[in-house]
Amino acid sequence: MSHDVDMRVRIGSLELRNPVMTASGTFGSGREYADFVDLALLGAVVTKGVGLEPWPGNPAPRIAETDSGMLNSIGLQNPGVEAFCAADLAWLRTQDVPVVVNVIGHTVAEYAAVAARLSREDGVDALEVNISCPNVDEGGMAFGTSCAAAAEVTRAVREVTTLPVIVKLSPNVGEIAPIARAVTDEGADAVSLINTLLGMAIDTRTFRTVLARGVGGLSGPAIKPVALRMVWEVASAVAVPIIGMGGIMTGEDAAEFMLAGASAVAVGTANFVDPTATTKVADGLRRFCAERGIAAVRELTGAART
Amino acid sequence: MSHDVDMRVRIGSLELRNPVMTASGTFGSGREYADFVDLALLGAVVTKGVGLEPWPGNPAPRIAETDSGMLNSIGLQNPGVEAFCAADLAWLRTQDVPVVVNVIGHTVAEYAAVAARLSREDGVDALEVNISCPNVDEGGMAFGTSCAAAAEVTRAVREVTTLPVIVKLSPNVGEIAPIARAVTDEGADAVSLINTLLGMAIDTRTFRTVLARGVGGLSGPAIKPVALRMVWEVASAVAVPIIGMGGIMTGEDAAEFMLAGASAVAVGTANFVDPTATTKVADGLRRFCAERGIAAVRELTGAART
Amino acid sequence: MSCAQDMTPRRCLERVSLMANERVAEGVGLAVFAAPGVARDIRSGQFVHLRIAEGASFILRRPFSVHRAAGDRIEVLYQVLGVGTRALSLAERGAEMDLIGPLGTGWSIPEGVAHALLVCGGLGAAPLGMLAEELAGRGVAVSVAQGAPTAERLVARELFSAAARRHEIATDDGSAGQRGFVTLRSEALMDADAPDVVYTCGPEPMQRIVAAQAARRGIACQVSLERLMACGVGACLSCVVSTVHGQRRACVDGPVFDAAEILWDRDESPEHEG
Amino acid sequence: MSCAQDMTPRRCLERVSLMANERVAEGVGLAVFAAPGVARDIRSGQFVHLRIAEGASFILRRPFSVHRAAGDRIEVLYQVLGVGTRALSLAERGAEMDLIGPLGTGWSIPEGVAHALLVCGGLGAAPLGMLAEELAGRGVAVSVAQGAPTAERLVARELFSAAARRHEIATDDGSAGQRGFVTLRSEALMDADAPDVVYTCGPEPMQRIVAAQAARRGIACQVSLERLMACGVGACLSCVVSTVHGQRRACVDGPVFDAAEILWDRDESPEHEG
Ligand SMILES: Cc1cc2nc3c(=O)[nH]c(=O)nc-3n(C[C@H](O)[C@H](O)[C@H](O)COP(=O)(O)OP(=O)(O)OC[C@H]3O[C@@H](n4cnc5c(N)ncnc54)[C@H](O)[C@@H]3O)c2cc1C
Ligand SMILES: Cc1cc2nc3c(=O)[nH]c(=O)nc-3n(C[C@H](O)[C@H](O)[C@H](O)COP(=O)(O)OP(=O)(O)OC[C@H]3O[C@@H](n4cnc5c(N)ncnc54)[C@H](O)[C@@H]3O)c2cc1C
Ligand SMILES: Cc1cc2nc3c(=O)[nH]c(=O)nc-3n(C[C@H](O)[C@H](O)[C@H](O)COP(=O)(O)O)c2cc1C
Ligand SMILES: Cc1cc2nc3c(=O)[nH]c(=O)nc-3n(C[C@H](O)[C@H](O)[C@H](O)COP(=O)(O)O)c2cc1C
Ligand code: FES
Ligand code: FES
Repeated sequence: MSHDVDMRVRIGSLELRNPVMTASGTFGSGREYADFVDLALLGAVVTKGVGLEPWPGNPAPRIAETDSGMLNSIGLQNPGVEAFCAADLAWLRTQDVPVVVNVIGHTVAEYAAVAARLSREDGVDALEVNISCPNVDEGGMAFGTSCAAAAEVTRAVREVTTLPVIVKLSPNVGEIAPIARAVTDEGADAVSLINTLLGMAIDTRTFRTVLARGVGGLSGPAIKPVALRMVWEVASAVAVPIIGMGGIMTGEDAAEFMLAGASAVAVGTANFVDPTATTKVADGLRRFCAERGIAAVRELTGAART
Repeated sequence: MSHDVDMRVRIGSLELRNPVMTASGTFGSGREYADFVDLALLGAVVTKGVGLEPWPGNPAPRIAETDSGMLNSIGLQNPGVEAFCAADLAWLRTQDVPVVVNVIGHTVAEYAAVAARLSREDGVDALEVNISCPNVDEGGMAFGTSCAAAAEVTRAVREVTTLPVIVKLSPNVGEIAPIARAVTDEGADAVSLINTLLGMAIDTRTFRTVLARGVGGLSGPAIKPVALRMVWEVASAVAVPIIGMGGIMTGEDAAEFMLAGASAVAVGTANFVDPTATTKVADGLRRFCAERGIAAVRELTGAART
Repeated sequence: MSCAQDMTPRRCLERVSLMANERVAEGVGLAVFAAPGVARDIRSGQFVHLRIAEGASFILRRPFSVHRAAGDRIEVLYQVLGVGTRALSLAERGAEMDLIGPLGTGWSIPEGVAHALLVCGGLGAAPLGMLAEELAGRGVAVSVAQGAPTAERLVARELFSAAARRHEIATDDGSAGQRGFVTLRSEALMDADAPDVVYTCGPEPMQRIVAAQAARRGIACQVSLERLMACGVGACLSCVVSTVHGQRRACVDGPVFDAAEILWDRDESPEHEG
Repeated sequence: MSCAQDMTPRRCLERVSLMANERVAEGVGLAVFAAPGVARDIRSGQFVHLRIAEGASFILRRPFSVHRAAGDRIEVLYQVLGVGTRALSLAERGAEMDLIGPLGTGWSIPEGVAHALLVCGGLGAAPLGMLAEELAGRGVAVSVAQGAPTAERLVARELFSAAARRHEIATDDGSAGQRGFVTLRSEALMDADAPDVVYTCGPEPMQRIVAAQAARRGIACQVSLERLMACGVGACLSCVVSTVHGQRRACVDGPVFDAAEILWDRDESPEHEG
């Protein structure tokens, strides 16, 4: 890179080396991709969702491929916060990268309990409160589709932690801006969006839904236009930083999200397509800026106009 | 076709030769595609949206391509109901195909006025009330995202016409089933879904939105999983027939929608990809049934299970 | 091919195969298709709507002018810009694609034209190829003013040189012909030749200047405009052009318009670079 | 290739090129890739996660067992099923793709094995190719029971015949070997040969029967299970297999499992036809 681009960005009190994070649930705890990616080159690793007790997840089949996208209904399978701290977090602490833990709960109290537990650990740099998983019946998306519930979860987490709190929003709503306002009013330091769009696929050989659970979450390039629109809407509604995601495959895609209003981005489904996607996106974003003489990547944030 | 498949389906009092209709706004008034498609082979032609007075539509650029989809912000450009009757409808009357007119309005009174006017014309077989266009500031989607407004428009149209009334629903809602119930409670004979998902694209060369209006409606294969899920949800919520659409490219796609609960389907963006898409979908659907020994296509409706 | 032959040129969906595909200038390819239906019916200035790839993540067709037609073949001159034209540039002899055509209005040649001026910028040369040959074949005196950024990006030089009595070139860097904009040459040729009609294609700002030059001299002028197109057949209203008659569709009411009808600068044309 | 060599087999992302690709049975192709990194490190029963096409509307990689590895080449035996394998079947010599590998556990060969039975149904033959050669090379007596719907769909016959002392075939229609299911042959061979270990791959119901046959006789049995896979590296939890130890991931904890650990019928395997 001939031009030197300042790639640092801030998400609340958290300073990131560059704006490219991993999207929760698509990168394990980082270890699974360590053969392919030097984690020190990432803005942050965002872990899969972590609950108070182990969650079994949904029956298989859990994924389906769709045009320019995929459906998943993993259902937040995780070993619970204790096992997470003992194994994943212990490993992540040895890595030179900020760690954001994605927090899930069946109840408001569970969200708070996980947040409190994690706040006592070293090596957690921020919490991402997942109120938007479409793949579980209780917990998850139900909290993210009403302003009151979203506010309540945020408040409960805010009360038990001094870590930066990022609230991850659901796109399965009529209007996303009011939800974003509701959680920032309760002290969320940032919002991340979008989680997956509820979708389904039917196997025309068997006349059954491809996913055992019926419906699942749509991710990948197919949803990028919806994600960009929501980032754009939220950017004009709240003052906190936005972490944008949904179909990011390249540095240009990341630039689109930043132009729409995001301060940082996350790469999800693209990891499955190319295990080195995160660092390619970061490189591409740096090149994007360098080629245009943009000195600091943060200048992109919100620069788009109609 | 070796096996004979009964392809007829009913949408309220309307009997269609087969379940394959055109999606409003993607097939003009049918005339534009007459070089490519024998309209007599279609279930119905659904016209573009028709308002009381001429609508100018939105500034250009009005479309953008996205992965496995496209955005449009045409903005319901139309010459008004009088010009429509004099030109498009007069031509359509000479064709051997049922005609469904897509009705739009800036106000409830305008919807009713267009519906009343069309009900006095020969050659209109049903009305599709479009309360779901994301591309206009007043009129359109605003009516389709609240149960009360959706009900009000339906009631007003229902009062002035004895034609079958199909209400076209917006996917840009948190839950679509309540809206479907609201319009069927007011006497809608059928619902059609989905209209386009609100999305956007940013030109990374110019830092401007690709669409002059900023946001637009996402259509094409990218949205099929979302459309199928909504058809599935609505099918378990209302008893009236459903016309399913969103990314249908092949007969198999059409079968997926019927399995999810649709009684008929509409082909939209696929017309742009292949001007003969409608008849190919109808042929494919017939073949799908024949190969499986399904005697009547209507047996597919709602046959999927998890 | 689902093309009926019961009446004068109907549009058809035609399966075509690539007979040749080569680079002819910097970033420009020439694709030759066996397309008997379209080759028979096409008129100069019309275009085809090409489906470059099936199963790709981009789904829309791409509109291309027919540069020349001979026998059962048509030639398309294309600039490699994005995902579609890149895929086209990689397609090999024998590749099968399909297209819709002939589409659009085409150039009109008024009765009794004795002298015509063709003004093209960059790939604007594409739709003017057939026209130049057709005019020359009818004995019309043809002048061509052609512009490009550099000599390496000039296309169809031989065609124009053969068909035209005068062929003047301008390049931004002076690497061929005059240094500067082609509108310098078009203005000079309007004065020198007093053409009966001016045909122009190229970047919209250039076309607008040429139209104004012609208007000032009372010369009829036809322009060929590009718009983003979905259907190509008049159904989707994505390709509108603002005219004195209201919104017209570039795909069926154009792409060739009478310059006097255009309300310039109301729309953004796809080449805009902000 | 982003493959580090500082430690024993790490997974790498490797750019590969197609050296040969031909139909070897009805609906089955054999693709040979130049893939030096994976070819060096792969063990029998492991797989690669192949990106068949870029720019296509399908985006996920496809998992394929490595059928054989020799020098810098690997062979993949694939059945043409859907959009991905169809694209693979159309790829020509010289085509470039990329893959991740070596992935998964691979077969394990217990110490002191004297006699091994391999039971394969259909494309279940794919991951057993390398194993058969490896066992034979180590002087283990190999028996193979191989099933397919018809003779035209039998694959790797020569490989198995060369490596095995006994190679018995069953086809549904009797067009080769015994008429009927391969599980008739596997049962007979277990009794005749008293193998120390059974390795099986094929449709899950078949594997389950083979596992039960082995269990009844107290013979160790390894199965290779297919699951829909997104990441292939253990991160996404899409490929879970229900086992006595809980949910295990087929991509990293498998695809080869000890048959005794599997809770059969808890999951739907991708071949299911309802
Ligand atoms: C009537 C007409 C005739 C044309 N004739 C020619 C020709 O002879 N030679 C030639 O090189 N080009 C021609 N063009 C422009 C050509 O269609 C575009 O360059 C091409 O579509 C770009 O596709 P892409 O996938 O490479 O670019 P992308 O930017 O990846 O395409 C994205 C989308 O934008 C559209 N698009 C991008 N640029 C243009 C443009 N300039 N005009 C219209 N749509 C655009 C594409 O069709 C596609 O829908 C013509 C356009 C029109 C409307
Ligand atoms: C560890 C492992 C090893 C395999 N080895 C081989 C092999 O050596 N030879 C071979 O022919 N096949 C093998 N398969 C199956 C092979 O991956 C699928 O046949 C292939 O992915 C089908 O892709 P498609 O695009 O043609 O089908 P599509 O049905 O269009 O694929 C749609 C999606 O479903 C997945 N999928 C479909 N069928 C299967 C399946 N049976 N197993 C897993 N995923 C599936 C695809 O990967 C894709 O994500 C293996 C599968 C696994 C898990
Ligand atoms: C397999 C899979 C698992 C996911 N698991 C989680 C999760 O545990 N928590 C969460 O907040 N989001 C989860 N997501 C959503 C992603 O983090 C991301 O919001 C979404 O996939 C959109 O980004 P993408 O299109 O880049 O994948 C998951 C997505 C996928 C595909
Ligand atoms: C260019 C374009 C114009 C449209 N115009 C209308 C319209 O006038 N009225 C309407 O109800 N829907 C309109 N739609 C929505 C379609 O009818 C359909 O609901 C949507 O595109 C999803 O189907 P598809 O994915 O098959 O295109 C339009 C869609 C497109 C792409
Ligand atoms: S491209 Fe559809 S109307 Fe012109
Ligand atoms: S495929 Fe992702 S965990 Fe196995």
